[in-house]
Amino acid sequence: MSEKKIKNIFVNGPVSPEFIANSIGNHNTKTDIGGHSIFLGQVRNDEIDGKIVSAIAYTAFEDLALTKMHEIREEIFAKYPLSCMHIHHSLGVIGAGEICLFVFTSSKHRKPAIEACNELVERIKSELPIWGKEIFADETHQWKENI
Amino acid sequence: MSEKKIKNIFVNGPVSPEFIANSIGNHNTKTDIGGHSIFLGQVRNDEIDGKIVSAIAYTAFEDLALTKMHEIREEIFAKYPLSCMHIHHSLGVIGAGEICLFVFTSSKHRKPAIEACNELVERIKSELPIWGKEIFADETHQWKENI
Amino acid sequence: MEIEIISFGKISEFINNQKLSIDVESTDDLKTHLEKIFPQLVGMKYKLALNKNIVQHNCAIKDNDSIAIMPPFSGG
Amino acid sequence: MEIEIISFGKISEFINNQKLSIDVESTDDLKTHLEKIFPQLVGMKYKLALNKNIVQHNCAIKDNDSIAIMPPFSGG
Repeated sequence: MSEKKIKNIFVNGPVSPEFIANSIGNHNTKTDIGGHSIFLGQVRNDEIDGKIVSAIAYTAFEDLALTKMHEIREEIFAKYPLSCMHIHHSLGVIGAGEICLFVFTSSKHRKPAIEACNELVERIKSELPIWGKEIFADETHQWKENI
Repeated sequence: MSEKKIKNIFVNGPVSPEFIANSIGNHNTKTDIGGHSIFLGQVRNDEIDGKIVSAIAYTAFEDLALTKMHEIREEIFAKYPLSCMHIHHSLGVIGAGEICLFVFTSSKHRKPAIEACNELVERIKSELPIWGKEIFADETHQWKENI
Repeated sequence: MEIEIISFGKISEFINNQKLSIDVESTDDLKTHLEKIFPQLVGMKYKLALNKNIVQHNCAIKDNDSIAIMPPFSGG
Repeated sequence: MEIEIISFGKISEFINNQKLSIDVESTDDLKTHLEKIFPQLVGMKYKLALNKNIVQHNCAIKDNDSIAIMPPFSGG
């Protein structure tokens, strides 16, 4: 693994559209980029046994998650010719309709960005120690499980 | 084909990050959406025979492009369980580093949005009558070819 | 008969949009004719659209039809 | 010896973060012990992390080690 600094991926609260716009806009000086691929996870108001999810409260084992994300980042950079990779995941209570995950990859030609983005989303969901507690309108809850 | 109105996809000039943010933000009332997939095409300053591309001027056979895009849209909606699909393509002169294509799909679970977005990008590039003229710093040009 | 010619992309650099008085029966006939008067088309990949429909196989042409001459697409 | 226990997700609802005075040699020993004192763990899928490394196979445990007990991940 390289000596690169471990980057934080966690943000408190939802990822705002303005944050995303800003992140996109920051790439307009990188004129060797031809394609950006973005995935956004949004909290759904699922109905479970007649109750509606109004929010998800995210917690993480942050140290371990950041170390693991660093490994994943290095592996994806080694596998695909990417110009940039940015990952942001929410912690805390995220309401239905709000964005909780922002994965953003860029490359000269479109395919590496698209494939890396997809692979990152899969690995973030399966390998990072993050937990979502689905909070119902009546303040009961259940723990989300990724399937 | 359905009777739905043919939507315009063309915008004059680059797609701005603020426009993208606005489009993302408009989905926060659609609380059955769990994943958004976005592809952005950005103009590259490629070097061709020692000359640097400073911009691409896009023109289209607009009527035919919109009719074809309508067909593609209907086919993709029939193939994938999508909540939303938004396509914007620039016309006119787009400088290196600026965004000329914005494809945005949303679905309950992530996979349909991701797959539909990829398929849309491929079809837009191969099936829409749009042409890019690469303009060099010295004001000479060459016509872009999608490979 | 008279047909309308519209051209795009690099083809628009040597074929202007124009009315053409010509006697052709089909898009294949028209191609042969176009390649005679615009030899730059020979060996170039291009497609025709007849009244805003992409021509997939030989089609009949009528008076006042509109024909688009299109080089390979390069959007996105 | 003394080890530190930290727990996450739904497991944090019945196992508090705590110091545990216990004699175990390995993570497999510890699992057996934990499932005895916290029977809710039995039949639940969970992973351990030893000093912030996910335990893939049985590992030795030393005094003052920190052990995380983690239910299936559900980020994103």
